[in-house]
Amino acid sequence: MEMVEKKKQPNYYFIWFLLLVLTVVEVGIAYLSGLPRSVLILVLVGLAIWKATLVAMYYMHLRFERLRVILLASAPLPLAVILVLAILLEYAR
Amino acid sequence: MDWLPGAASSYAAELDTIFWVILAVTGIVLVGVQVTLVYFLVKYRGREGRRASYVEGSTKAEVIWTVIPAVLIVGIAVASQRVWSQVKNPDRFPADALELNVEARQFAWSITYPGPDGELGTEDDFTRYNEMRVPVNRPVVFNMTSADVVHSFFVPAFRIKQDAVPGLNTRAWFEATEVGEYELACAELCGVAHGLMKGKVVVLPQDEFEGWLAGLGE
Amino acid sequence: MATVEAMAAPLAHGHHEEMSFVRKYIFSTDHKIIGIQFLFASLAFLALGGVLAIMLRWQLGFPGEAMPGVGVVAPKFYNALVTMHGTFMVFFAVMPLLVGVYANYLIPLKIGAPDMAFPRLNMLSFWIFVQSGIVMTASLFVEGGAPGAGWTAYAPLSAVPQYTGVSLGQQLWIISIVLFGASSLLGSVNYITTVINMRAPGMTLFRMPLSIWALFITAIIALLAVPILAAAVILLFFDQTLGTTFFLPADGGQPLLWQHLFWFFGHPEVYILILPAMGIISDVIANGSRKPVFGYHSMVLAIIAIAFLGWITWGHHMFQSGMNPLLGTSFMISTMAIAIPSAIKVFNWLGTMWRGNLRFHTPMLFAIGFVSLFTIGGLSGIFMASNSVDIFIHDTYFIVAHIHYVLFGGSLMAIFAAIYFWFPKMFGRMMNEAWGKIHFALTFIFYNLTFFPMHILGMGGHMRRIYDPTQYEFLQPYQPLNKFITISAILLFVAQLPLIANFFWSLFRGKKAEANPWRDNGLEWTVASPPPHGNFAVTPIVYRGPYEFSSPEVEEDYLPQDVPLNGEREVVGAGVGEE
Amino acid sequence: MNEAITLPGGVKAEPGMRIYNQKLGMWVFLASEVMFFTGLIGAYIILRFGASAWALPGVPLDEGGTPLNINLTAFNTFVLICSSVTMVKGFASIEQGDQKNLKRFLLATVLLGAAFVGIQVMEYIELAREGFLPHCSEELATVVPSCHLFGSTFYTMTGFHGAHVSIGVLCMVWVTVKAFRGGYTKESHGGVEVIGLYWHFVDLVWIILFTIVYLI
Repeated sequence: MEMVEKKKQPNYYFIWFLLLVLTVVEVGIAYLSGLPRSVLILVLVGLAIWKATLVAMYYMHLRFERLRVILLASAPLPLAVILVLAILLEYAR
Repeated sequence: MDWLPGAASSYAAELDTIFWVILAVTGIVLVGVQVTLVYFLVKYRGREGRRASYVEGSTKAEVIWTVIPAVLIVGIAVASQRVWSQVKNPDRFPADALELNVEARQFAWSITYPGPDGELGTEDDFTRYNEMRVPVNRPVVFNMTSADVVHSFFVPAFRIKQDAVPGLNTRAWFEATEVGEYELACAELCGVAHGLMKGKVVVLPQDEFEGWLAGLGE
Repeated sequence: MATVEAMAAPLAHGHHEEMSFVRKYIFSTDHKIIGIQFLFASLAFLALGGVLAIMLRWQLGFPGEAMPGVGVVAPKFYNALVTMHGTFMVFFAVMPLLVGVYANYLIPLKIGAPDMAFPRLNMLSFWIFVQSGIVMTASLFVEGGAPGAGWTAYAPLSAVPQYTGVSLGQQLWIISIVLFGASSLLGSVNYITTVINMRAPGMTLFRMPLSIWALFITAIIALLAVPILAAAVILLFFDQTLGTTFFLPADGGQPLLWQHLFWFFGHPEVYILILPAMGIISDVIANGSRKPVFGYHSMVLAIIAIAFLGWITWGHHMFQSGMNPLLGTSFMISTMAIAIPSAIKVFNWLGTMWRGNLRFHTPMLFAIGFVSLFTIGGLSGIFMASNSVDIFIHDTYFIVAHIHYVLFGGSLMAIFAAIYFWFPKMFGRMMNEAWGKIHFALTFIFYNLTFFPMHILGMGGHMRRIYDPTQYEFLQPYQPLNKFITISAILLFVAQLPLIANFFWSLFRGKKAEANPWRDNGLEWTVASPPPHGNFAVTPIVYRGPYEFSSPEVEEDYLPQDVPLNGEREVVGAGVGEE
Repeated sequence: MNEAITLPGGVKAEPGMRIYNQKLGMWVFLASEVMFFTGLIGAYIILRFGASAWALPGVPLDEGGTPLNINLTAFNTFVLICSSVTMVKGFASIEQGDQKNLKRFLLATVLLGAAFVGIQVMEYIELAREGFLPHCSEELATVVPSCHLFGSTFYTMTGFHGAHVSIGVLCMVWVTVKAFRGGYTKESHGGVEVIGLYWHFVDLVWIILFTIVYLI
């Protein structure tokens, strides 16, 4: 298969290490009571999305797939955002 | 028999107007489509030796019948929005309204009146079941909730419908414009006796209502 | 039929050994057999749903009078009828009839594939569907009665057994829906993979028939919408059994959360039920008009637009729920926007018939019926989309009329058209045309007599799902109309007997069908009726779109997709998909 | 491998996604799984926003702190991340035709996955002993804010995730057995890649869950 040839071998252990560091940072931040709640939530969610993206991009090889596979994989995400945001608007009154 | 029930609230007429406008617009489109359909069926019915025209489409025609519905839709939406925000937006509720509390439960409506002092949440509040008494020509705002399942407060003559949701305080208002008795129904399936969960709204002349309120509903 | 043998590699299908009856017809992995299995199963559920409808209509037309053979319908049983009629029709009749039957049967045949991408998952999908149907049917007979919270199962009514007096029934309903979701998921994965990966050479996306486009987009919607329903009913199940309070106001639960989750699934579900019908109708109308579909590309774009908009309109089911009024405005706008692609489709169907050479075979009659009735259903939707008019007509018979014009006048008409159209391909015999036309005429007449007056009831403020309309003074004048509707509904039910008789008679006695009885262009008509296992002896090569009727290039008024014209022979290589 | 096909009129035959059916099917399935977890996680987010107070990490239990054992679960997260790297290393090995390393890495993945489930079960038992259940004990409910809602959303989300991991482990055992029988080669190892996609997806979901359920 041509894709196999095209694919560079990412350094999987480095990604693993990065994930561990990010996890430690997350737990550390969660215990830090100094930050305001909103900042804390923003930072933690940001870190989680970063980690999730690393897994999807490297371990699931999305970075090395064609655009249409990436589109297929990310198709449900806007729907998830629409659902949650619209319902949250209900409580924003 | 009228098509729509007799209108007896301040915004009923405007809501009905939108209904009739939409009916006119969609009616014209409907008749147009059905007549065209029947005309085509007759005119282009299959005959031996005839051949259909090889036409794959027409961008011009398609643009036309995309734009026309779009314009009609925008018009309808703008017209609808006015009444919607008037009826449903709590920020635009009338100011000098009579406030009532309504609690729905399987299978009854309980209506709490402010009593002679005109204030809810005070000692002289009193509660009546399945009969809402309101003054004519004065807005009535009611805070609604439910003790069990979702119910829906529906007075056809007033064109008002608002769900009563347990754990939520939903607000609605109407202003009755004619003295009389109107039926109140539950419009949301709420259990075995849903179809029997009915009450009435009695619209009284203002002085009569004041007297009734002052007399603690006696 | 000309095939390009030299250029196509023979398919690697060695299933020529004799299979036992069980392997061949019961636990078959052949998409055609599975489609036929879905057909029989969901037609049975359609009949059951119809019987339930007649019973509830009886109570509305003749409140409190004993129905012959059934007796007086009690209020609790009435709610069960309302609930189960909706559930069976939506989940076990219309959806499987369109998606289970025709996605299964048509996708591989119409794109030139030997079978589905995952034949065994396909078989599993059917048998999970059967289990789901059995569980749902069982809920009718268990202690405590059948679920009575409506097919929308609004919490908290559905979440607390005391509120309806039903516990086991409601739980079985939930289990059945979860099974149904699993079946639908397996189907969707199969359809999407097959359409993307297994098209024959030359079958580009924009050469796919509109039926396949619609079924493909529908599979995507189902793939993404049904899991939301599964998640929601699982939470509901925990509320029912474990004492959690997801949807109960006690301890901080949110009753409206159920409505949001349900309709986030439920509105796309509406398009699952209508888009395949639109696609099938496009195929049939082009065939019956002997003309290319008018504006093929905009038809495809309209399907995609409807599918996309379907995700952002769910709130119009909740206008009166006490939602944020600003959300009400945005949901009105997105809902209204759907009218535009729907209008494009209707006008394009008319455009297809314009200057055609119409052949009124039974499928075409049902397709014309679809255009006529769907127009009414689509236009009546604008009343509900208008958030202010909806204040009055929400939860009235106006909605009931609308949904039946779309789901019966729309989807079911398309299903009837599809049954007549592909029956010869499925079973190798023609259905009787005369009886087909009688079936159409009776259905069309009694359909309108049943459902059109419901608009009038709705305008009068007649609430839906009420047990006894005569309890309300303002509804008493409408009682003769209610009686009229009930009688029409019974006649509409009886009008389906010609279909049943015709179906079974034709199955055994019908005229033998040739390969291409309707003189159509699709790949399924290039093989024998019924097609052999593995479908195509050689992989077909596709040279053009599916709607080349009355093309000036050939003498006949149709031009199959796989027939090369002069100069169309420079094809290099063959085979696709399975790399 | 097929050449691209040019048909008359210059239209190229579309060769599909150019990934094999099983892999495409898995991606399509995962899209559906995203929506399933959206339903569960979305319900949690909305219920939590609607709740008046919620148990927070980094605060003592009697001051409204979380009853969850964050350190233990952080370790469990570590275990799952490790299982992801062994999985992907296994896949990388068989891409090079290295069956020996494939077996080693797959075995490690199975063990780590099983360890994750085991630790989660231990966590459940411990929490249940403290009275933290889908419907909290009376005692705990007086300390932990929105305890019932927290309990029910917690067990639903982590429970369904745990079920996914368990199914993953079972499938992984099957793949591992096949690997030990020499069933995968440099040319044909689709099974490893497809199960790998599922496994990483489950890991990905856990990354999200760990953050929003335990840490926020």
